This record gives sequence, structure tokens and C-alpha cells, in this order.
Amino acid sequence: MNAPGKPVKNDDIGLDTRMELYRVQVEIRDFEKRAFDLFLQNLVKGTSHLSLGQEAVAAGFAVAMKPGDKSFCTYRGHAHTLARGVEMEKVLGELMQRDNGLMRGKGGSMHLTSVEHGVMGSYAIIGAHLPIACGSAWRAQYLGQDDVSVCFFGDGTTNIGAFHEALNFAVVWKLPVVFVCENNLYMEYTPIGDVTAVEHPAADRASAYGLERIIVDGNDADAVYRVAQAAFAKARAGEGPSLIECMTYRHSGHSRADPAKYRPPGELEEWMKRDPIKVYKQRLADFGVPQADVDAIDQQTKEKVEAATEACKAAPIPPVEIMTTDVYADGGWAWRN
Amino acid sequence: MNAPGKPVKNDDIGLDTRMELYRVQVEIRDFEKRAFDLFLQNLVKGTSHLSLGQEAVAAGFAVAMKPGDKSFCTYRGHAHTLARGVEMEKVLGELMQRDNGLMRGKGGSMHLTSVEHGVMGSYAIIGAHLPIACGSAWRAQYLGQDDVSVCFFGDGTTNIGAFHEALNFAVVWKLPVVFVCENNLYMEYTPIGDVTAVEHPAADRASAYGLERIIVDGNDADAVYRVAQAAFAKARAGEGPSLIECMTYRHSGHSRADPAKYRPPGELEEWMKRDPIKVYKQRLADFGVPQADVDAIDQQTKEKVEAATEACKAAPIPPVEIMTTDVYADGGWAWRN
Amino acid sequence: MAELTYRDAVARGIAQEMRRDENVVFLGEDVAKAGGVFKATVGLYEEFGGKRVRDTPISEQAILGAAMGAAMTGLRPIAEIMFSDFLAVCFDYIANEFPKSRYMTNGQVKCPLVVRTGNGAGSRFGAQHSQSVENWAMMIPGLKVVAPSTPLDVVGLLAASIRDEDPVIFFEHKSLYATKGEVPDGEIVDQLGKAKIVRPGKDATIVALALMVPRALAAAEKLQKEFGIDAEVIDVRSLVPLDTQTILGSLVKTGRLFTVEENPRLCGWGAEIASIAADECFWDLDGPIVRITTPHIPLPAADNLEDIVLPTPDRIAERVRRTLGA
Amino acid sequence: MAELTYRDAVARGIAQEMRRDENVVFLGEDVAKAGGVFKATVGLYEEFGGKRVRDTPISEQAILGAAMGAAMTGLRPIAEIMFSDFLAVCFDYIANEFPKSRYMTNGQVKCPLVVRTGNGAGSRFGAQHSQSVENWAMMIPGLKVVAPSTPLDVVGLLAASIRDEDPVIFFEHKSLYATKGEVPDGEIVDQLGKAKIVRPGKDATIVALALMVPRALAAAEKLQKEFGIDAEVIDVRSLVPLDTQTILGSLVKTGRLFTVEENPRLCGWGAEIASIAADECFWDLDGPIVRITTPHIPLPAADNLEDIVLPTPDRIAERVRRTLGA
Ligand SMILES: Cc1ncc(C[n+]2csc(CCOP(=O)(O)OP(=O)(O)O)c2C)c(N)n1
Ligand SMILES: Cc1ncc(C[n+]2csc(CCOP(=O)(O)OP(=O)(O)O)c2C)c(N)n1
Ligand SMILES: [Mg+2]
Ligand SMILES: [Mg+2]
Repeated sequence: MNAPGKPVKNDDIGLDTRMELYRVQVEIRDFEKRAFDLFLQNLVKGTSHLSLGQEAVAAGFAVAMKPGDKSFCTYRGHAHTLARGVEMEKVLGELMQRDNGLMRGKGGSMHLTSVEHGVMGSYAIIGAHLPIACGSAWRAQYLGQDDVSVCFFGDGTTNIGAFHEALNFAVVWKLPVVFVCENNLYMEYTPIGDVTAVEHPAADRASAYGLERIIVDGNDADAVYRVAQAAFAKARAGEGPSLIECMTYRHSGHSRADPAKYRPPGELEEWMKRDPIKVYKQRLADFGVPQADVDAIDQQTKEKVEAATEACKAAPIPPVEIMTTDVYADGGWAWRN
Repeated sequence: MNAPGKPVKNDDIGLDTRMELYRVQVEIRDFEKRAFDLFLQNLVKGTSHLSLGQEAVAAGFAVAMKPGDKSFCTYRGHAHTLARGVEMEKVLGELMQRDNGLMRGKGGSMHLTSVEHGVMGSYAIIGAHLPIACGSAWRAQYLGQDDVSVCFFGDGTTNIGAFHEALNFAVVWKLPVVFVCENNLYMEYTPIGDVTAVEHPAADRASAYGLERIIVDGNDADAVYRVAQAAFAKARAGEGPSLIECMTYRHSGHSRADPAKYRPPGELEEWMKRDPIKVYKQRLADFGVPQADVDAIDQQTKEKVEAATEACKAAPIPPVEIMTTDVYADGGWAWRN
Repeated sequence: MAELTYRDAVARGIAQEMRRDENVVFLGEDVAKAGGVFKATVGLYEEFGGKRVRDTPISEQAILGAAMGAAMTGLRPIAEIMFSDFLAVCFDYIANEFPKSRYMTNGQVKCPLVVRTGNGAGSRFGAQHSQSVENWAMMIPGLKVVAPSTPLDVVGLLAASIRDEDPVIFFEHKSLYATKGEVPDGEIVDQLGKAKIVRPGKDATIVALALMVPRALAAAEKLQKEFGIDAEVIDVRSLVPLDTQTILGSLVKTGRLFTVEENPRLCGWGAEIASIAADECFWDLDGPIVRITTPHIPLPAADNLEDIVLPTPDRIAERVRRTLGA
Repeated sequence: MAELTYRDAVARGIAQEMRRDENVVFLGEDVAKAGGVFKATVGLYEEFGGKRVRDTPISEQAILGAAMGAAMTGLRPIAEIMFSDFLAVCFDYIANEFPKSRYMTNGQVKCPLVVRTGNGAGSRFGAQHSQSVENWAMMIPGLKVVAPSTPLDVVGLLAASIRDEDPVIFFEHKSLYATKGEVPDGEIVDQLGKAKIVRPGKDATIVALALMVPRALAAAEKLQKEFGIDAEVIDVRSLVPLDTQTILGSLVKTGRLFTVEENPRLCGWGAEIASIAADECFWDLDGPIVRITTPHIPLPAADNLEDIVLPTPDRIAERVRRTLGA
């Protein structure tokens, strides 16, 4: 799609891609808002960790990925899962712990996985998936496949041992893996600055692994997209891993249980001014995209969310039989004869 | 002791201290050689990890420590234990698994501990003691005590998660702990450069914790002593931790089982030229210490080693009763009534 | 005498000991300013200040290592590991450091610390945030292992654990945090290694722990009412030291032994108790020893599935009835 | 047919599978150029090259994590954790990642990998390098757990483990590395989940694992010779899947059950087997089930102490004799 009659300067990204970046962000935004509503109605079960405010990171990376690239996410993984094209209904179904969920309710919101889309799992133990992403990248290197493994995690995750082991390992083995730190300024309730020896928990550690120090505006999908493309190109060229710190902010609490009272007054408001959706709407306008095109995406997304909600509400709960399936590769759970 | 009639320039260290630095190094050297001989006679049991060639690190730090300061060592801990003044007989007795051993044979060579000398333990799981040293330093800070906790470890240890967690933790809490990396170029049999993303496994990570990059000649006890003093002063002043990388080399294999065939030809020979004992003998000569004073230390040390050996050979093996003592604080091992 | 939640009992127990002993300090993730993610430590930061109640980075190894180093040198730290599943990321301290230091050093080193952790299922959190892992600790020589089922026991056993000279792993059940119980005013200190007969009975002994205690009690009521079976229910409370006297004493009386475990089947604490009974009380047994456990599977997230994997009062009662042939 | 050491059998088993399947890769500390600290993987680097046989940093979490990521996406990695005690520093992968990924993802993710590790006492290494920790793995749902006692079983069970679609924790006993046994030429592939009756007998069933198998056999000889007791000895070989048929079948025949465990007492695999027997074969038992274990203590370093903590043939025989009242 091109904004008709408007020659655009400085458009290394291209309008088709920009529209996709916008669409993905809106889809995440609307989905997450709905997930929150459904939680209030007690229809989303267990816990759930929203990415409201962090959509540009997920969109920027996912749109830069190719089919076959692998994503490794955390419990805060709805956004990254949707961004890879996983059906909204399946994601929402999992949050609602229905039989139509991505994992039929067996995993729950913290473990979203869709291997067919390259979403190799969402991991709920802090740091565990960084080494796992290394392994996936090692496989690609070993088999001569050219996919990239992309690993998303938060600022707080940079202080756990597995972070350090994975970074060193990836560099020594020159693996095609990209480590993406979403610095949203907080762990659960504690500001990252209170517990970290350096200002930028990821970027200020890059040199400890001989890596470039990369910080990007995580609320600007274009900026994220560009940095992702560069890192992927480097990885595919056999030049090893990258570590990227995206500065962003979550608009909601850490999880469904958290009203986020620990924030200093005004902080949220400041960040809302730089809301990634708002930023991107303006960007599209600057590039001359007609409002109608933007509205169309908004409208389609609303309908999608609506349809997914209805489908999930109507979906059955998981049947009891699956409780004991897929513990072992034979499909069952027998530990004895 | 002062070299009579010889005014010495540039002697910030002082001859008394220098003689002590020499004495400690020679004591370690002679002890380790004896331990090796006794191992060949099958009198030293289990495993044993010698510090031949690394004596200057142990001596430089220990001589700079004050009574009350705490040492946390690894399985390669004979040197650090002796350097704090622990009786040679007790250390050798432990290696020989006799009842006169520091822990009556219950711990073995990898776990030398003498709380009364501030040697708070030798730890055989790589990295585990870095956080433990933080805890000791936290206690000092909390209780307003002015001792420093000093934690020794190898180059290979910088790649395990606990290293990273401890460094960050120590800096954030501003703890009086000094981390000492003895870079002897090898893990067990693998060169550290083969598995590390940066050239200096400790020093090149310092900035990841906002720390100064410190590399010291680990074969020169004076250099080590000076850097130790500075770090201790900083810690006692409440200015937090230091990370120090000492460049050194082990003359023997990793452990008793290792002939060290993985070394490139000539490497050992190069390092032997910079043998810390040789370096220090020359240093003392430069400062005008009479040969007789040096010889006296050599002679006394020989006698000490001899006496310890004889005492240990004559010592009984541990009595069977202690097998089940000191599992719990009541002195016993009862897990049930 | 006040009614307290199990959650508030945690803060009460810690506060009681922190007031008494300046050497008691507390660290963990989000435990101080935020009062803990389960809100079990609300008010401690305010009362004792940031020097004694400290937020940490997400560095479980540093948390437990620091607790150990402090304990060795004179403090009595309490460390929180948010979910017991996360003991796996700092397991070296649990398995190799805390429990072995005293022995290896021939008694030179002590390790008086408490690791508090949220254990157990019921929150629909899925396989990595719902496990019951008390056997991970029980199997390690040198640890003590405690798991209270009531607010009163939380206070008393927490106090006893903090005062204990050995490392104690203290399992708080997440699904019990909201439950309430009477807790007398004043200082409360219980004793480790004492099981409690929470319902006397003569026909069968049911041994349970933590969340399984109220379920075993409900099962016993059902057995009584519907089948006239009078079951004795024992709350183990402390797995190490283990009060085998109370358990075997009950078994000798009833002749029948059942264990109700939330942990998955293999090598659960019930297996240990069963093996002790099958050795030492073989001739007192009138029939098979039966373990009622969560099946040996990871835990599913979905509420309807999670509800059926854990032993329920109905399942417990049915199993006891069937085994007794009633 | 060649006589092979248990140590060389490891390299033989790995080489057999690496020749067969390009997707088999091997990583660990000092395993490649140096051939492993136990010299159990000598020659693999030379034959298969540095792309398939790789030295790693001292980063156990990275080792196991990398193995998992590779296994999920198409390789069949073998990872070495030098001493089984070190499973504690990477326990999250053992307890929370490998075994749960298939279940949590409703079967989308597979994890065909093998973790090889040196287990057990006898080297006078002390408490942090001598443990027998097979129960650390057995207690986790979703893992398979193997522990061979002979060179032949090393080859056959290693091959079966590498071909298995599930994560397998493979315990090699350090004190068996130097032992020898006949191993036929050609491809050898065994089956997981099959115990072996290594000595038939009619008076008592003795169930053992790894280093305890030769000791149980020696005890059986002694029992036969000195007391006319004819004991059946079973090598469990695989704890998960567990061949309860063979074990319970033997028990039904002999009426008496003994387990010989190197792991410390609490929650050992013997407790699990005892609890199964006490439930399912209660009426077949002619007397108490007795577990012979290492006492529940950390391991001492001194040779004379280490020698008496582990079950010895004499202790095993004496306990069986006494229990049978002979
Ligand atoms: C090993 C471990 N420790 C603690 C937790 C509990 N926990 C879950 S999310 C979280 C905060 C993570 O912060 P960050 O990495 O910044 O990610 P964010 O949630 O902000 O996206 C914590 C402490 C965990 N899941 N795993
Ligand atoms: C967690 C863990 N992994 C592996 C080992 C085995 N190991 C013992 S010493 C050693 C090498 C350590 O190298 P370095 O830190 O450089 O210390 P050095 O031995 O050279 O003094 C290894 C891998 C261990 N003890 N603990
Ligand atoms: Mg964050
Ligand atoms: Mg080294």
C-alpha cells in the first residue's frame, strides 16, 4: 500500500511494512484491553501479564522476522505470540483456559507456544529461556539453517545468572541469537534502578561479552524495526549475537493482581504522552497515510477481538482426559509398567 | 627486620612485611611440593589442587588482611588457608584424611576451613562462595564491624551465573567484599580464552557492575599486596566492593589426576621465568636483604614441613564415631524421633 | 485472641522474632516496600526499616548465598523465594551449601537461616508456579523442613524455625494464605518435629500436610458420616525432624495407614513414611499402606483440570473406604 | 566380543549413536579436546570433530539450556554435567524446563536429550563431589532416569536413551568407571524400563542400582554360602520408567523385599518401591520391607569413613539375615 500521490522521504521501511507495524500494535493493544476486561469478569483465569504500552517492541521485532525465525518469550508473552500471527482466538482461549486454547488450557497464559508460528514457548522462570534460545540458534548454525532465534525478556532478568551464562555462551559460539531486553523500568513492583549496579541493565553489560551497546526507543516501532533488522542481518551473516535494550513502559500493573501503586506520581502520565500507538498514528499521518486506512485497521481489529471473545466464551472447557496426556512422547504419562 | 645500613627507596611496603610476604610464599611452595610427594606415596587421599606458581596471590592478600577479615576459598584452597596462619599440620592432616586434620578428615582437601583464622570455608562447587562472601560482608555492614570479606576464585568461575549475581548484588548493597580472580589461564584442562567472550574474564566484566577494571601481576607479591590494600581500604571506608584480576599460572596440573598435556610447548617454561618465589628472592636482594635472612626462612620452612609430615604420618585415622556427628546443631544426625 | 489469616500470620511471626532479636534480618524480591507479592510481609519494612527488611534483585542464588554468608557469621536471616518452584534456580544452596557446611567443617560453621517460600497448587498458574516441592528439601540431609497448615502453626513454627540453629526450609501454602484461624495474643513459639493429631479416630490413620490437612479432615468427616469409619488425621507439620512416634503410634492403634500428598507421586514424603511403617510396623498393619497423591504429571493450568489433579476430600474418602472394604 | 571398561563403554555408546545419526551432538566441560575429566569420552572429538563434540565454559545452565533449545528444534544433544552434585546449579532445567515443556505445550514441544553425569561415592572427594542423586531426577514428572551397573548396560542403555524422544538423565557411577565387562561387537541397543534379574533366588528379593548391584550380588553369595539363604537380586537399571512387574513379580515369589540404595535415606527410590509393594503386594509379603541405605548424612571425605557409610556386602547380608531371622 502506498499513500497515494505523496512521495515520502526517508522511507527505508516502506509503507506496507509501516501499516503492518501499526496493525500488529493495535491488535496487541485491543487484545490486551479485552483480556483485562475479561479478567475483571473472571473469565480470564489464573494470572495474566499485559504488554499495554510495550506493543512497539513486539511489533518491531516480529515484523522484521521471517517465517522460520524462532521467538522465545516470557510469561509476558501475549504480545509476542500475537505478533507472530498466532490466531487471537487461540491465545484468548488459553487465557480463558478453554479447550480452544493454544495448549487447550494445559499451559495457561504464562506458557503460550505455537511451534508452527515459530513461537517456541513462553517461559515463566526468569532467565531460563536465554540459554534455551542459544540452543535453538546452535541448531540453526549446526544444520546450516538461516533462521534467527529471538529471545525477549525484561530488565529484571538481567540480574539472574542464566542471563550471564547465555550471553557469554552465545558470543563464544557465535550463535545467531538476538537478545531483546524490554526495559519497562520495573521488575514486579521494584524499580530496576534500586537493584542494579548500572543504569542500563542490559546495554551496560554488553561490553562484558564483547558486544555493542545498543539502546533503542522501545515506544517507536520504526526504531525497533530498524535495530531488529540490523541484528538479524548480523546473525544471518554468521556474525553472532546481539543484545538490544528497548526503553519502554507498561501502562498497567505487573500482573492482574497489581494496581501499580509503587509508581511515582506523574510517571505514567509522562509515558502516556509517548504511547506507542499514539506515536505511530502520528507517524502514519506524517507519511501521509489517509485516516480512512488507519480507521479500517482499527475497525478490523475491533471485529477480530469481538469474534475471538465470542468464540472463546462459547468454547468448552478442556476435557478431563487431557490431564494425563503428553507427559511423555508416547502421549501418555506412564512411569511404570 | 631491616636490612642493616641500607636505606631503601620506594619502600612503601616495608621490609618486615616483605619478609612476611616471602615467608608465606615459601611456606605454600614447600607445603604444596610435599603434598604432591605424599600424594605419589598414596598418603594424600582423594583429590588435591595445588597452587604451585600462584603463591604470590595468596600471600599478597593474606598479608594485607587484618585479624577478623574473612577468606572464602575454592577447592584450590591450601595456599589461602596456610597464608592466614592455619597450622600446617592441620592442613596436611586434612589432606591425608587423618584425625589431626582441620576437619578431622570429614571435609577433605577441597573444603579447608578454619573459622578461628577467618578462613570461612573452601567451596567445591564453582561460583557458590561468591554470594556467600556477600552475605558475610552484609553482616559486617549491618553490625557495623569493619572486617572485609575476601573471595578467591579462578578465571573459569567468571562464566557461571553466581559470579554475575554476586557482583551485582555486592555493588547494589555496597558491601565490603573483595572479589579476587586468580587467572591462571585454564579451567580444568580447557584454556579460558576458548570459552570466554572477552580477553580478561574478570576485569573486562567490571564495568558491567560499575566497577573499576583492575588487572595485577599475580606473580609479584608486592603488586598484589598493594592492590589488596587499596581494595580493603575502599571496603572499610564503606565504598563497596572491588573486583581484581590477578594474572598468574599454575605450574602443576589442575588436580592430582592431571599431567597438563594440553599446554602449548614452552608456555610453562616462560612462566617459570617469572616464578613468584624467584621474583621475590630477587626483590629481597634488590632491597638489600642479606642472603642469610632469606636462607633462615627457607630453613625454618623446611623444618616446619618436615615436622608436619611426621606428625601427620603418625596421626591416627578419624574414629568411626564422627561419621554421624555435626549434621545438625545438636551435634547429631537424628532426622526423626 | 484474634482471628488472623495465614498470610498475616507470616508477618506476625516474622515481626515477633525481629522485635526480639536484632540479628534477625529479612531479604527477598519485592518483600520490603511492596510487602511481598502474596502480601505476606506487609508492614515489616515500615516497622523495621530498610536496613533489616531488604528488597533484592532477581538473583535467587545471591539471595540464598547472602543469607548463608550472613548466617555463618552471626545473623539470623530469613530469605524469601517467591514461589517454591524457583528453588530450582538456587538449588545449589539448598542441596550442597546450607546442609553440608556444618558437617564438612566438623562443626565449625553454623547456618541458622530460614528460607520461606510459597508452595503448592490452586492458583491456576500452571506447571512452573504451582508445584508442591517439599520433598526436594526433605531428601537433603542437613536441612529441616516445615510446612504449616494453620495460621497458629505459621506463627509458632516460623518462630521456632527462626530460632533454630539449623537451616530450615519453610513451605507456606499459597492456597492457604487467605484462610483464617484463631491466634492467641502474645509470644507464640512452637517446636519443630512434632506432628499433631488433628482428629482422633480408631479405624484408620490419615497422614497429611499443609493444604491436604483440611482436605483429609473433610474426608474424615465424610467417612464418619457416610460409612461410620472413624479416621484419625495427623498433620505432619514438620517433615524433618519427622515425628514418627506420633505417626507410628497412631498406626499401631488403627492398623491402617494412608498418606495424602500434594506432591507428585514419585519419592514423595509419603513414600518415606510408608517405607518406615512397612519396616517397623509391618506386624501392626491390618492391610495395605495406601498413598493418595497428585498423579505423577506436571500441573495443568486450567481450573477444571487443576481441581481434579490434587487429592480432594472425595477422592481421599473414596480411597480409604475402598481400601477398608467398607 | 571385547572386554571393555565401563568408562570406555560410555565413549563406545556415544560413538555408536553419533555414527548413526548426524543430529546427535555432544557438549560439556572439558569433554572434547581433553576427553572428559573421567576420560569417558576420549576419542570422540578426534572422530567427530569440534562441530559435534564441543567444550563449553563453566556454565551448567547454558549447557543444559542449549541442549534443550537444540533438542526442541531438531537435534539430539547429549550434555555432560561432570559430577551429579552439580545438577544443583542447573536444576531449573532438570525440574522445570525439560520435563514440563511437552505437557505445558500440549505436545507441541519435544525434548529428546540425554544428560550424562558422574554419580556416586568412593573417590574420597567429600560431600560436594560424591553424592548419589538419582532421586533428584526420579521425583520429577516428565523425566526418564537411567543408571547402569555394567559396561554392556552402559552401551545399550545409553543408545536407548539417545534414541528416546524424552529427556533422559543418565547416571554413570564414578566408582564403576574402572570396572570391566564383556561387550559384544556390533550395534547394541537396549530398552528403558526393563529391570534385570541378575541372580535368581527364592528366599528374598534384593533390589539394587548401579554400584549397589555388585554389592548386592556379593551379599547374596555370602547369604547363600553362610546361611543357606537364596536371595534374588534385581538390577533396577531404569528408575523411570520403573519395571514394577519384574520387582513385584519377584517379591510375590520370595515374599520378602529389600532395597539397597546408595542415596541418603529420605525419599530415596527404595522408598517409592517399598510404598508400591506395601500397597499392591501387602498380602504377598511374609515380613517387613527393609531399606538398606546410606545414612541420612552428608558424605565424609576420609577413606575409612566413606567406606563405612555406603552399604557394603556385609551390611547388606547381615541386614537380610537378621530380618529373615536366620
Ligand atoms: C527465577 C524467578 N524469580 C522470580 C520470579 C517472579 N517474577 C516473575 S516476573 C518478575 C519480574 C520480572 O521483571 P522483568 O524481567 O523486568 O520483566 P517484566 O515483568 O517487567 O516484563 C519476577 C520477579 C520468577 N518468575 N522466576
Ligand atoms: C558448578 C561446577 N562446575 C564444574 C566443576 C568442576 N570443576 C572443578 S574446578 C574446575 C575448573 C575451574 O577453573 P577456574 O575457575 O579457572 O579455577 P582453577 O581451577 O583454575 O583455580 C571445574 C570445571 C565444579 N566444581 N563446579
Ligand atoms: Mg521489567
Ligand atoms: Mg583457572
